[in-house]
Amino acid sequence: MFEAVAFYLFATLTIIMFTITVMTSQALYALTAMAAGMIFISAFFFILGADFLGAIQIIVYTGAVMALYAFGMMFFDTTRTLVEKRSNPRLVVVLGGLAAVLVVLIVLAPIVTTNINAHYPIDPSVGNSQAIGMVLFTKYLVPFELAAVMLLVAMIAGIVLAGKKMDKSLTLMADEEIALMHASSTQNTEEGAH
Amino acid sequence: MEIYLYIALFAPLVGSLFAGLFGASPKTVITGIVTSGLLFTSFISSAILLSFVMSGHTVHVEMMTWMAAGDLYIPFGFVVDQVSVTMMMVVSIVSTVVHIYSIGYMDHDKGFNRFFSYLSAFVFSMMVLVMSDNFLGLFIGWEGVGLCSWLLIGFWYHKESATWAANEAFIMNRIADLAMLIGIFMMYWSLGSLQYDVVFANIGNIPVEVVTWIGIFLFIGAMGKSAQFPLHTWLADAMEGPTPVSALIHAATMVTAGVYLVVRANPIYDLIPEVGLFIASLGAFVAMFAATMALVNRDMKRIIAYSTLSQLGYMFVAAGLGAYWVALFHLMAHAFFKALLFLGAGNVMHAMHDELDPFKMGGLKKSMKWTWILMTLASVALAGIYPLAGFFSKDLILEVAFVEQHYILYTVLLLTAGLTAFYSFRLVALIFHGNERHLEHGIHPHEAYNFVLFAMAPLGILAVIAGMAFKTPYYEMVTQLLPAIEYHIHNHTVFWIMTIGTQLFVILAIAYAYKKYAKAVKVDEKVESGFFYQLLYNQYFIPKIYDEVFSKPYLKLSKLAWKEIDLKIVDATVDGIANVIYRTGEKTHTMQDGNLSSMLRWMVIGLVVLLVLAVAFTAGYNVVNLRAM
Amino acid sequence: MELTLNHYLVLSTILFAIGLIGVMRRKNLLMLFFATEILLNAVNIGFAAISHYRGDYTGQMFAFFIIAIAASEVAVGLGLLIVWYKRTGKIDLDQMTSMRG
Amino acid sequence: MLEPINVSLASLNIMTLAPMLIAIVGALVILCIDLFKGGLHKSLYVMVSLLFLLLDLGAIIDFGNGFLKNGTVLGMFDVMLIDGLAIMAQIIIVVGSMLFIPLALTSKRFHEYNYPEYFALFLFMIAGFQFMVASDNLIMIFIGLETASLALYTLIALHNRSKSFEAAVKYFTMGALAAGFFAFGSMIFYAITGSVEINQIALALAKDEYANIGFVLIAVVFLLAAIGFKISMVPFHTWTPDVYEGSSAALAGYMSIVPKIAGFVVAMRLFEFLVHSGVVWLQVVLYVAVVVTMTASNIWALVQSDVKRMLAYSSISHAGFVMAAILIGTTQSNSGLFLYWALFSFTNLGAFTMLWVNRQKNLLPGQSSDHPYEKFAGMVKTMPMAAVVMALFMLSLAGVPPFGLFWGKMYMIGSAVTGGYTVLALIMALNSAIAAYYYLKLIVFMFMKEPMPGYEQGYLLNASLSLKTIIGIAAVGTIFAVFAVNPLLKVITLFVYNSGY
Amino acid sequence: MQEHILSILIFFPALAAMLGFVVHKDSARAYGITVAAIEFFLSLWLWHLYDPMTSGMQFMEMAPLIPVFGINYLVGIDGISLFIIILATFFTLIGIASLTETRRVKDMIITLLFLEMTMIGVFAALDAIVFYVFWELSLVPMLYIIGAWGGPLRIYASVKFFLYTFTGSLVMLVGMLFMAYFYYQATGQWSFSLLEWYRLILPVNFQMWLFAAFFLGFAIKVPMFPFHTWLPYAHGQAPTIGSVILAAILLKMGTYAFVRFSLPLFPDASVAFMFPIAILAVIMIVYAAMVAYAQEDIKQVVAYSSVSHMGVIILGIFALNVEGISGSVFLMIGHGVVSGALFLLVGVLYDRRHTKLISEFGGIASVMPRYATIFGIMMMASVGLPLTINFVGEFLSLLGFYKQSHAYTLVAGTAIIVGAIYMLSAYKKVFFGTVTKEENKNLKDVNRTELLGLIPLVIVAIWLGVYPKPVLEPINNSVEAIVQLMHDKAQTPEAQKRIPNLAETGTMNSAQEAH
Repeated sequence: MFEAVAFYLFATLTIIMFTITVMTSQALYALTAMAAGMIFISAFFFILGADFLGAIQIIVYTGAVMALYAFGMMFFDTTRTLVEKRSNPRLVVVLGGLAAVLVVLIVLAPIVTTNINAHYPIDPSVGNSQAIGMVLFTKYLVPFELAAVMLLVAMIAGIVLAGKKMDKSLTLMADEEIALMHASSTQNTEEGAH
Repeated sequence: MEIYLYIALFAPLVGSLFAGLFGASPKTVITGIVTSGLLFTSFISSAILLSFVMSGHTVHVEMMTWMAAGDLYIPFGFVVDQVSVTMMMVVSIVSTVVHIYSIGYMDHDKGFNRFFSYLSAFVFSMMVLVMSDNFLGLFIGWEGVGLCSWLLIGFWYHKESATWAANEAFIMNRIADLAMLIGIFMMYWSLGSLQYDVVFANIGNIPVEVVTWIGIFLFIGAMGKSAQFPLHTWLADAMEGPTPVSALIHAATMVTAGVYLVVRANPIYDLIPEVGLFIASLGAFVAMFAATMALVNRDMKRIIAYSTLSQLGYMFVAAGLGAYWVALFHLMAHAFFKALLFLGAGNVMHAMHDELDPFKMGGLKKSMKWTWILMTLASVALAGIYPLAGFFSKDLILEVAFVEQHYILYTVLLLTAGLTAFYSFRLVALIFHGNERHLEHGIHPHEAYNFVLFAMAPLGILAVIAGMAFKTPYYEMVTQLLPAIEYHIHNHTVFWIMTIGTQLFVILAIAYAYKKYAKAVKVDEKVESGFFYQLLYNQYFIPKIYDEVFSKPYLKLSKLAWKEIDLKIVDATVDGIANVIYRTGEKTHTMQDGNLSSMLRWMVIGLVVLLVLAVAFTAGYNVVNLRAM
Repeated sequence: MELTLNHYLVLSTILFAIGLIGVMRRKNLLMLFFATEILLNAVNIGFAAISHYRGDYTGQMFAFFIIAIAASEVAVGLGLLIVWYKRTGKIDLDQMTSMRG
Repeated sequence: MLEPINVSLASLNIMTLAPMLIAIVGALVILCIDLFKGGLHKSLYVMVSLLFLLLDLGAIIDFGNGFLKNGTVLGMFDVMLIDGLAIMAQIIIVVGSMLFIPLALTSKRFHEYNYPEYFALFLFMIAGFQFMVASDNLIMIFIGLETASLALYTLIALHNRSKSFEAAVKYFTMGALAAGFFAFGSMIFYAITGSVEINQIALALAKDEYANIGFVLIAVVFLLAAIGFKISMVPFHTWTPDVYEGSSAALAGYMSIVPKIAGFVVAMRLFEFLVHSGVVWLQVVLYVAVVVTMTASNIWALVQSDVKRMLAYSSISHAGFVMAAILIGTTQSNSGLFLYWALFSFTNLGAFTMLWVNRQKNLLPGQSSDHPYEKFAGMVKTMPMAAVVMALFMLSLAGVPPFGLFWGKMYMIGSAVTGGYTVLALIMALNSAIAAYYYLKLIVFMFMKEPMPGYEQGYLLNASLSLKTIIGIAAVGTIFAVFAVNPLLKVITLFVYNSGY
Repeated sequence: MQEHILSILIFFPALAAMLGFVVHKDSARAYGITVAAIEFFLSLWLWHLYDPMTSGMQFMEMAPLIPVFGINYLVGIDGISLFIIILATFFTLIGIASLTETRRVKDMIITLLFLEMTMIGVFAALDAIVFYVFWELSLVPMLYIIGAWGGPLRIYASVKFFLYTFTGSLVMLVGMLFMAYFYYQATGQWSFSLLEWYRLILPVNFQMWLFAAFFLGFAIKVPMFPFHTWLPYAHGQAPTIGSVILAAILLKMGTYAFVRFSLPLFPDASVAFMFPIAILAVIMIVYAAMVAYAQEDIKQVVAYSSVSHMGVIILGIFALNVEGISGSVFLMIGHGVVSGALFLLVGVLYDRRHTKLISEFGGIASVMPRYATIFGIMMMASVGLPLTINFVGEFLSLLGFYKQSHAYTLVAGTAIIVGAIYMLSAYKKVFFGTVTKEENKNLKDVNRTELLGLIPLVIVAIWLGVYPKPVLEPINNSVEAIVQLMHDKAQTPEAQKRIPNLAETGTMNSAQEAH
């Protein structure tokens, strides 16, 4: 019963928050609402006994991701009210709604579950984080490592893209200009060395 | 004897090629002499062959294979038998004369060499036509003479009317040739061969309907070449060619090829007398029909052409009635006197600076005595006055009709004989008698070259004696091959009444012609504006009808086919398909409007569409499953 | 009323749809990225729920990795936005239509 | 308490990771080199990348030999799946990459090649694709896909001009949406089967006889959308032309080959068991998708005015063509897919390299894109060899025999015929005919028009020995493909057949 | 060398073309003539080596190409292909020799040599895919020739030509793959070898479909009504050499393919489709002739005349008996010679006046008598005068079809009438009459180079008209083999009736003679 109450409560909250995120024209509201929504989602994780996931959700999303977005917002100076041109808003809602309705139609049906056997069964006696770790570093070792590579890629990408070197485009410069630029830059460094 | 055969056959070809070598260069008399000489050689060879054949032999050679495919085997085979040797003689004599004549006639023409090349080529084709031992070989000659006729009618190619006439002749002949080809196809598929001997030997073994069709198709072929109604219009127009050409091709030889075909194919026509009767009736009709047109025409050459047409009708009557030897005999006799007539006309034309209207001539007998004599001779022969050639051949046809008890045909032919006499002497009278009307036009005529007249002399002699002298030996020879039926009216009284009656009738017609035209020419406005006169003068309006009914609509239809059907339907469909595809691209590629939002929307739309399909399918699936339960 | 997996799936679907609407609706790229986060979060709920109801850790694994992916995407996405912004001074995607057709 | 898990090292088959690890190590080495000494010439990185790719290829070929002996190998707790498909896809990926990487050695300088990170990211991307194809675990596939995609977005953006940013942002955003689709689809599959491994999913579905058909279809829809995005199926293709146009021609060529083969392999793994399971819906939907993809993109390609965009649409069409293999789902068609793609990669890379060679830095007044058709007008007069080679690639793309792609087309159409899809075969054939038009258009411009003023100097502006070498390789591969088809086909069929496809 | 003569014939021109890139452009024509002459003599040597009495394939060569899929490089010739190959080498030689005022002559010669390879390849191929390869490849040089050297609409014309034929042949490719699949089903092995396919007896309904698929490819190439509309454009826009090769050789690919593929593979379908195709052929003959009559451009007249003549060829092929098929194969050669020559002739005029409009001419015969003569001879050959090359073919084709249907043949036979109408009227308008245009008064007659190209054609046109045996006999023998094969394979009673059994007819004939 408690579960149900909690589910409906958080479900409502999440939906409201995300709707605000999607519909508001205030970027700040959107950001805040999304952060709230993320936190409410972690509540589901806790309800469902995925403690580790809940923690990660709060740390990664509400911590890291939201911080990044907040930083981005400041950078882009979008705190003020946004003017977004709306083209065909009805189509958007219809499509979204239709997608929801259609999937819900199917998803409402009970799932025939005779043949499902858990590959990595949850053992209530073991703590969630420990169990997760166990699975993560055996079965999902490779994906885990690959995820690390992915994060590395993302990092490099972020650094490279946001770096100063991107400010001048060699692609658009004629060869002579590049040569000139190089000459001056080497001069600068030489001067610096002096 | 084979060597003579080859000489007779190929001498003209050699001449043609020789002359052709000089085709583009200015006049060189040598070409005329050489070709004439070669033709004379050919004539000599033919004569030797004639004597050989007269002794009861035939020559049959197979030079080489021409076509062989499947079961079809067609060689270049030549046969000299009683029929072909007759034709060879006629052809070689007339052509030799015409060649020599032409040296004079074409004296001032730029295309002198070309002319002799064509003319000799014609003789070669004609020789192939008559000497071939199979139907397809005959067809070679058949088409070959058509080609030469085209070349020679259109010889003065800068004249619009000449080239038009040439094309008309060729195309009309082609229509008939198609029928002939069909006949040949039928023959091949029912008999397996096209060799005369095989075909004639087996023709009796196949169903009579097939034989009938073969006969009909072959005859349609003959109709084209021999200008029978309704394919006759080209012959008169063909007079645009040089006069020697008219003499050789359009009087003596080529146009008689149709008759030759029927004579040659006599075993076929013997089996189908109904078709023969049709041929005869058509022949009689044409004889009359052409003669009427000749009555009022004002073009010297056309008059003679119509007379040729008329005489061809006679020949067909004979051939159709089974009197093949008679047809062939008339063919021969007619060749001589008609060629002579044309050559005479040529002399007149030359003298009159190519004036053709006899009403603008007159009294030429003074200045052109020999021509006058020769032409009168030829006309008398044509009219069938005893003892000239025409009497023996043409009156024989009347007798045939009578004996075969086709009295209507007989009557028609008899009337026609009168008409023939009338228009022939109308011409002679207008040209040679009466006032010298041409003086009004400032023309001073002169007689042709002596050697020209000399060349014509043999024809003149033949026109006189051919009937009398040759009839018996000819009959004896030719009936070895052709059905030997003697046409005698057994009742002497009837015979004499008929003969004398005919003669009188003809003489009366001549006299009337002289009376009407020999002195002064009165143009009777009333008659000339009359319906019949106009009808005849306009050749029964047939050329006009053809033009309106066939030529013009064909051109219109062709333009329609091209501009409307080909371009606007067939091609437009193809381009249309391509355009539809391209337009679709142009119209729809804007869905890629470069806006990220719409790109994302497209993705979602895709998703939703798939979802709709999925849900629909699931629903359907469940319904089916529930029903099954 | 017992909660079932279907409840969670429906929730997940609804959130996903909200995300979809956001993706389609937003012209501001930054806020569009918010919507993509919603999509992934919606799926995460589903995975956690399935994991719970099936008693299987795999779902949580998936969710875990999805979080990692989301984080990486943010990094790259923001990097791209920054260069774009630096070059044009805008992050409105309606301005981004130089290629079309 | 949890039991300690005993895992023997041997059972892990760590070697299954070798190719990817080589690539990753290569990337790290490049980063390290840069760390020690910056500002080194790009040729160094090109060669280092090439070396590691060679090693990578060696490892894969070694797997290939092993596969022929021992069959499919599983490793790392069955996450890694080295079957014939994986091996062949990896070969195509690596060879394609090896052909691509020398294209960095242009005579003009472009922004991206100034970054050592560019090459590192490139190798990471390859590793990502390799992981993606060498697994049937959806998690693994997803992460591999994202690794590769994130790197790819960056590579595009590094070209550093506004069009490339636009391209990258578009690609990224749509990619994020597609990622959402992928996740959702996986979730549904997980919900009904309790597994995220494709073979397990297949087993589970078969066991309960597709009782949750609705769920299956939803999952398929989402996954189809996600993978359809990757292999640019209409209407998930919209990124393709823009991204190709925005990125450098070389990268565009690369994108038309390598990411797609990865996508195809995943699609084969995911959809073929469903096609064979007798779910009519999927057959119909795939059929329609294939036909629409082929036809629509062809039609759009007709009206393009830029050659690169045209080639973008054409590669969509080729992808649609190849998707047919998955629909047909016979050994022959799957072999055909690989054959086609192997031949296609040579030709298409050659074509894009020709564009790359033609790249000028500054657009002329009135020029709105890098490679308008007009640029190629009268090329035969100014650069006959280049024109002939370009024409060669176009003819090959159009499927004119005996050039490379014809054999692929023929085999694909043949497999359609054999698989009982005669109408599909006809549609494929007719689409080739439509496609011929736009390839021909370029030939018409090159061979039958007069050169446009201003463009004359543009040809071969960017050429260098290595670019010419690549073009040469591509041209030779295209012309003499006929001699390669038999061995290729033999091997491919063997691999495909032994992988159970 | 004799064993590989076909491969040498096929690839020698291509190799020479490659080397031709190096040759300086001033010497390119001499180089081209040399190569083409060598090739021509090689083909004559091939004829010399050919055993006319054997009906089967000769000089067969095999090399594995894609054996896994049953594709092999398999070439060989019989009497049907031999002469078309010689024709191809002949026309390439003449074509190159007649290139006098062409821009970028080197490119043209290289293109022509490549084209020569593809042409010979098509006629020598005995493997369906190899056939297809050459078939498609031949489009490319032709595309270039029309597109680069053509008239104002050249691009439209060339692209139309390419796409139209390409589309058709792709459908044909599907058919071929189907055929191979049948073979695979029947034998468990893949094969595209024609000779292997010949041994298959297909169910009749499949024959129908496959026949239709092949038909589309072939019909567009021929081109048969209503797929012919690319032809006038292609001819109208192509340079002289392009039209010559197109008319003389490329069109023959379609009809050749009918004989090589459609008939022996699908005898029952051939019989079933005989009358529909005959209707198309008759329409082609009459309709194209009418359209030709309405043309204002002399080249278009010749172009449409090609369509008309191709109709006769088609009719002959679908006569399904030895006479008809032999005739149509012979007519392929005849039409090649004649239409090639006519296009060359039109080119001569075009070179001088740079117009092809009939109304621009008139009275040319008096200015250019030699030209007029040669044109006249070729025109007469075109209208099928006996003792010219076309007559033999036309006669046999029509004769053959007469066996199948009297009425169709009668209508088709109007070819000789309508053909004469458009040809003679065009000739009259161009050559006859008086010279009205000032520009025409000083036209030069054909020069020696042009004569060099034209005289051999005149000689061939007459020689083969008078003595077709050396060509007709090998054709006949090979056709007999095909007809017998068809008869043996025929399943439906209709087909058994329509296709003669040669083993029996021999006895029938002798029986007839015994009567």
